[in-house]
Amino acid sequence: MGEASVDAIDDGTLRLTLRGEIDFTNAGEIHKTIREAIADRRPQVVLVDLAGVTFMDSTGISVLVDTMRAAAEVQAEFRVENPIPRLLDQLRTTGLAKAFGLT
Amino acid sequence: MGEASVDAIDDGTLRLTLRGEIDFTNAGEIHKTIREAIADRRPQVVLVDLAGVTFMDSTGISVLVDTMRAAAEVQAEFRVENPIPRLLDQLRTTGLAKAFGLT
Amino acid sequence: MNLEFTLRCPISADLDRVRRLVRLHARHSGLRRERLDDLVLAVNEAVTNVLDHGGGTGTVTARSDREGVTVEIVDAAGRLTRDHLAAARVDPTSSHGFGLWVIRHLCDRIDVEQRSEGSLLRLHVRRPPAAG
Amino acid sequence: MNLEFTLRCPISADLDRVRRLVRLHARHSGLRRERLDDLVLAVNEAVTNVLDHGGGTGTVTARSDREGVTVEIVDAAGRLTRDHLAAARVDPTSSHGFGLWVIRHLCDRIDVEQRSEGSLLRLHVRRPPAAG
Ligand SMILES: Nc1ncnc2c1ncn2[C@@H]1O[C@H](COP(=O)(O)OP(=O)(O)O)[C@@H](O)[C@H]1O
Ligand SMILES: Nc1ncnc2c1ncn2[C@@H]1O[C@H](COP(=O)(O)OP(=O)(O)O)[C@@H](O)[C@H]1O
Repeated sequence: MGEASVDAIDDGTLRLTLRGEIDFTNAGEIHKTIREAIADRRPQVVLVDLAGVTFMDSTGISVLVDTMRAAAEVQAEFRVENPIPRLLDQLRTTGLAKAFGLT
Repeated sequence: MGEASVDAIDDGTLRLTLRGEIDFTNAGEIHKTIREAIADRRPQVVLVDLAGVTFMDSTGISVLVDTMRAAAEVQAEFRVENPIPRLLDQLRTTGLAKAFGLT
Repeated sequence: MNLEFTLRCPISADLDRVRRLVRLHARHSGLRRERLDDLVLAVNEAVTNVLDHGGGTGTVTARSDREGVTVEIVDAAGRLTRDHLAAARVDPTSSHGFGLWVIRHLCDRIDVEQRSEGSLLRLHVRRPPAAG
Repeated sequence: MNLEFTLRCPISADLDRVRRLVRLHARHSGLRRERLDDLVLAVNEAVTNVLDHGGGTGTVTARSDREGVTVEIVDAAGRLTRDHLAAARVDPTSSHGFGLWVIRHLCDRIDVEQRSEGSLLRLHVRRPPAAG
């Protein structure tokens, strides 16, 4: 269903691309992939691309919050990009859009 | 859902065109339309075109059997035409295809 | 596509709606083409009998399992019996009386039970083995 | 499109399947766009809680009526209470704990009952008035 892929870009940006439906059944795996990538690469910017995410529930959103925390731990900037309108609404409603660099 | 329209053709043929889904809820009305048309016009040939019929249950098939009977009462020839494959199967299974001029 | 789920609706004169719901359930349960049409027609005949010979009220419940789809038609009037089923035959010279025969012909297994809610007719159609 | 019908499936770890079935039912019951997504997400959160905090088994039952769609999520472990719902809040600084808040936010009416089968969470979403 859902998955995460990791691309490190030369200038110190770690790009995390999420895809599909993120829920309780796969959030743990995705969380682990992200945590490890941040610990390994110690980036200056963590960027999560949600363009390919068609569904995300509160478990998935918790992964984003934890990613923000992991980024802060290594003093990296954190940004979320390209949520579909439905997901942007969800992030706004939960008061997270701003902290994620979304307006 | 289902309906019947009646066309008399000059040469003594009564063409009955059925359409849609013919079941218990509309078979009575269709039956009445057909009976009246045959009584009024006293045709030499009664032809039922089923091309537009997407569903027909045993109530609908009973209407065809009764139409055959009504045709016989006025000494008219009786033929059924253009059933979709599914309906042709149904008419074969019930042993009616031959009596309806279908092979 | 092995979705085990149940769909239920009350019987009403809206036969078209019963057909649509049964089709919806059976398609999502993996029935296709002829087998899908077979089940929809069999249920249509059973519900027609509830409207025609029964109390006009009851329920239709469709269930899927590993083997296929089972639909139970409950007639609240409770007058349908095994004897009606056994007597079912097709007579091309008669203009009525083959609904039960059609049901017997189309389904892989049928059964009648008397319940407190009414007489229950259970129809079963097997799913073809999954391709691949 | 005023189809009164019921759909039921057992709870399992296959959340995706629950979402598909609820979407199927709700769409055929006349929910559209945001309201459809709202209901699917709310049910997803409730079933997630059964998997995460409950017994992992139970049932999901969707019903439609004139007003809209009602979905009942039964957790066989029976530990969900009204107090959990009342305590639900959203805390953006915490990385967990807003499933129940989301449910409360998305549904038009919610309710918790204790049944012999377990704790029952009932979610209701209204259908918009029919156009035309
Ligand atoms: N739900 C029912 N309740 C009572 N009797 C029934 C019911 N369904 C069928 N029957 C009986 O079985 C007979 C055969 O039914 P069927 O084969 O459907 O043909 P038809 O409806 O044209 O008579 C009916 O005439 C009726 O006596
Ligand atoms: N089905 C359930 N059975 C028992 N407790 C539950 C159930 N659902 C929710 N709860 C309780 O309500 C709390 C809040 O749940 P929720 O808002 O979904 O957030 P989270 O699941 O992230 O803790 C849970 O931590 C749990 O204590």
